[in-house]
Amino acid sequence: MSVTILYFAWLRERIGLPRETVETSATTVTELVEELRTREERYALAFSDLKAVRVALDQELSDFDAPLAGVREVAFFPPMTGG
Amino acid sequence: MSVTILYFAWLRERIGLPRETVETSATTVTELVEELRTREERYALAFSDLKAVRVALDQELSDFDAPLAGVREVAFFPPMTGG
Amino acid sequence: MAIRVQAEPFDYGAECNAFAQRVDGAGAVVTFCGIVRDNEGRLQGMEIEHYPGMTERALSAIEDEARQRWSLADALIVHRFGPLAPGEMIMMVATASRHRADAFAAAEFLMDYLKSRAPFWKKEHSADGESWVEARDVDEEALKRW
Amino acid sequence: MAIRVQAEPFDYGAECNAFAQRVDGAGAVVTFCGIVRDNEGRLQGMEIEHYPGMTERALSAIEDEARQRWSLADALIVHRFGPLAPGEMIMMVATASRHRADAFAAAEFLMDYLKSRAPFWKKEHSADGESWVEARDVDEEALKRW
Repeated sequence: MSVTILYFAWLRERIGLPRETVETSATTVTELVEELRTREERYALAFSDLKAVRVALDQELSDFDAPLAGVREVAFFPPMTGG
Repeated sequence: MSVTILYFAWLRERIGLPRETVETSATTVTELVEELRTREERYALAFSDLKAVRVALDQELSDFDAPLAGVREVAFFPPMTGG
Repeated sequence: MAIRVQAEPFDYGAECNAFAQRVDGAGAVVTFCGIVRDNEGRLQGMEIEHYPGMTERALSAIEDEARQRWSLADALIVHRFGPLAPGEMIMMVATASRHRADAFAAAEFLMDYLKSRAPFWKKEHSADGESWVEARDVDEEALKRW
Repeated sequence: MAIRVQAEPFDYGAECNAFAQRVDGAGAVVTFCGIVRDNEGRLQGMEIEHYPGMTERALSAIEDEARQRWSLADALIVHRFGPLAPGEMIMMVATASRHRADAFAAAEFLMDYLKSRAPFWKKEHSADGESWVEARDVDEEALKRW
């Protein structure tokens, strides 16, 4: 399936782009991250410590073990610092 | 001794004046209130329920059993409703 | 730190901006503003009586206590007395701190103490006549948490 | 109820006055304003990144939750993104209620959730270079009390 992936803050900087569309057979966020990690060094680096990464599925905060079925937009970013 | 007494809010209205100076031999606030009560009906009425009355001595909140020695200004008023 | 007890109206927004500007190293500003409620149109007006001299002393003591308990860059209390119309602003407090938790706690503390320990009394005027606002148990209770 | 996510500066005082005026039946207004600290002159500026679309959804959800928990006459959240200079205002919240305890609790709740659950990220620019502001454990801890 085709998924749009968004990156924010230092994840965006390390990976070098704000968004991309990927074809994936991953069924969970964790599987998607594994796929990305194997693509290039910059992905492996960005996802080296998942405790520092948050994920949103279709603009809702979610978990790494959440299923990807039906999801169109996945966003990765560091813990939020609003306010 | 001579003491200035101030009344606020409904105590002022019931007694009919905002301040007066009295000569008293009372040694505590309670004794002063007893003296006032015996003066006139309007005082007895104003001081009929002391749970509804607060007292300040020289502009500091105080208690009815506090000593009056050295005090120049006694104020009686209902519970405060600022804010 | 400033305390103002005045008959004149004040401009809440202008006070907020001036306060925030002079504490810009602080990061967090909290303000509270109390407004005369019209009680669905029944209230015609309000009169606030106070005890000149003691009022300023009580407010200063409350502010000193807040500064001892929390790390505050600044604090402001403005309280009106005299006649007020429905919709008019009665009073405001503002606090500034590096941390929002301190600014919030101090503002709520100032309000709780000001409500029950500063010598102000409110009288309401409505179509039914005049009546002194009674102190609420919940306001006295609120002091116990500090 | 209003939520605004914008690059443009906002006038905190004007927002406070407009908010207080449209809720005058409420009686109690609480506002919070966050200001860019200059860290003793070391900070040159800040850049706030956000996630358009999700930001508005997250703030709406936070506001809905506050309205369910407390009796609010109105609430306002304004949050900037993009470049900000030291001393500039980053964001504000305002709450209005008949009772000050509700207005205070709701404002603090909005701030706690907005801080850790709305998709904003701050980058600081100083003489030493650039760095992303790290989330603080104390902010995550603050959520547990609600």
